[in-house]
Amino acid sequence: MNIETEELGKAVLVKVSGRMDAENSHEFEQACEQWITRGTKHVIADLDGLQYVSSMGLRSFLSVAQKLQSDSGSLLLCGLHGLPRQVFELTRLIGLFQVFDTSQQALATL
Amino acid sequence: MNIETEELGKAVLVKVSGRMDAENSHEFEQACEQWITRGTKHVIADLDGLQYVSSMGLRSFLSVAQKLQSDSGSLLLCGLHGLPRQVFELTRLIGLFQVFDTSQQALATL
Amino acid sequence: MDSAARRLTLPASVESVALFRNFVRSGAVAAEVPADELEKLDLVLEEILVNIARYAYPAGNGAAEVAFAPDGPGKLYVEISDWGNDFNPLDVEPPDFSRGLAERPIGGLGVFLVRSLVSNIAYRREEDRNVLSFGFPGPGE
Amino acid sequence: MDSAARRLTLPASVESVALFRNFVRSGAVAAEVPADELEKLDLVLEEILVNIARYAYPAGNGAAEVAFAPDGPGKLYVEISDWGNDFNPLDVEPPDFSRGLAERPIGGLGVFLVRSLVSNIAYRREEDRNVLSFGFPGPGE
Ligand SMILES: Nc1ncnc2c1ncn2[C@@H]1O[C@H](COP(=O)(O)OP(=O)(O)O)[C@@H](O)[C@H]1O
Ligand SMILES: Nc1ncnc2c1ncn2[C@@H]1O[C@H](COP(=O)(O)OP(=O)(O)O)[C@@H](O)[C@H]1O
Repeated sequence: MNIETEELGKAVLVKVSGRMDAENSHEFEQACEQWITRGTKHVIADLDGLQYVSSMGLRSFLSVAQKLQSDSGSLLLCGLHGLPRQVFELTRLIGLFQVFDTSQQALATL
Repeated sequence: MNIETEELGKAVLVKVSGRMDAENSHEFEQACEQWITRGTKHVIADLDGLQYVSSMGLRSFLSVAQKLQSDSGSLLLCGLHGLPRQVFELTRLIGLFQVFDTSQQALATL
Repeated sequence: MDSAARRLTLPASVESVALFRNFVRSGAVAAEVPADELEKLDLVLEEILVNIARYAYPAGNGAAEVAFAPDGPGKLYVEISDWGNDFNPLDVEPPDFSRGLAERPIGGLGVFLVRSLVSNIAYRREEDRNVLSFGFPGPGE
Repeated sequence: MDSAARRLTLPASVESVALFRNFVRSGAVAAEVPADELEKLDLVLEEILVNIARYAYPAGNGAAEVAFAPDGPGKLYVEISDWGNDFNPLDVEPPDFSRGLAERPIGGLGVFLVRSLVSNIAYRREEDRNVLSFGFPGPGE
């Protein structure tokens, strides 16, 4: 898994690519938490490069989203496709997140 | 395993390199048998590049040597070192073959 | 399973998951499981094996075992065993989809994902061993 | 063997030998067996596993299993099993070194090589299984 982050004004963009599994999903959580402690309200996770996510990865998305929401913020998803989209659909997590095609579309709603 | 052959007048030089194991030692036997059926009396096996030989390889050396000897020929070895030498020593096959440092030395005895 | 089965036993740890995945993947390729199903198979194995690593052995070290055999064209039969706590994953309740984000429990999705992606899943207790068996790919969505 | 053991079961065939070798090699590297001993370990595994493939199952298909565990610094404990004919390789007579080239039998060197390269080799029959165990590296030449 590779993680790149970028400040976009109202939100932080976190690009996640590769495979997110039991061995590395805590890295995504840690990256987001660093921004949250610095006051970031909204995180846009760009999952266009994400090939694979297991339930340990879903835990991380849920946990980050709950933390942001409890401080009136949000986790927005974009670029979700392939197996990761299927996993979000099967577990009905897809209905709990705002999901966009692109990060621009996500940013425009803030 | 890789096998290269070369005619040297009184003998055929067969250079064997890599790993000679249960899956490929028949290739050495076949290569030698082709020369034997064409009338070759002496084969010099250059084992300088040989890293590994198992008992299936030893079977092939014995079988080729016996065929050559039964027609007044011989199998001469050179370049034997490392694990293959240890294997020839442990099994005392070393005493059944003429063993030389180089193919020139082997050829000079014919 | 018959004598065509392959079987690998390793310590029940998250670090072993990748070795198990490679092992079964080689069998799936040999059985001509469609290439675009292989990541789903990885997912199923990860979910089950991570659970064994996390929950089966409260005292720490124990083993997990994965066995597989071809099961008709493009199909694999898989059995995953551990020697830990008596546990039938088919007894786990499905997630409560009615809850909103704030109330949604963080866990409880792994077994559900496995059940969604395989066919003929079955559990049996065999002496001191939990054995979970299934066919792959699943019935399709 | 304790729960730190790794175990791989594959069809008893010459094609499986390379997979078994890689499996044990990874354990030997982890156990810090000296690098210059690894090819000797390959040789021991090949000799035993090729014999199982050739002789243990006259009817054809059967399985072989290799298990290992670390056994002190730089050492590995290995067990190799099959479910074929009842056979104790330690009963095999050593080769007759007195014969010349023409009379020397073509075979009969594999078991002898194994015994020369390992330590504490032991055989046991366990129900329907032949189990050969040994330590590696051997005592040194
Ligand atoms: N092998 C196992 N042994 C004992 N308990 C288990 C095992 N696998 C799962 N469980 C229990 O079942 C629950 C649901 O598992 P799962 O759906 O994978 O979600 P998660 O592990 O994320 O909570 C776990 O929280 C755990 O209590
Ligand atoms: N696993 C086995 N089951 C039955 N017989 C065996 C087995 N392994 C070896 N043997 C017998 O022992 C003999 C000696 O084996 P070995 O020393 O490896 O030499 P080779 O296989 O080259 O003859 C074999 O010829 C075979 O008759």
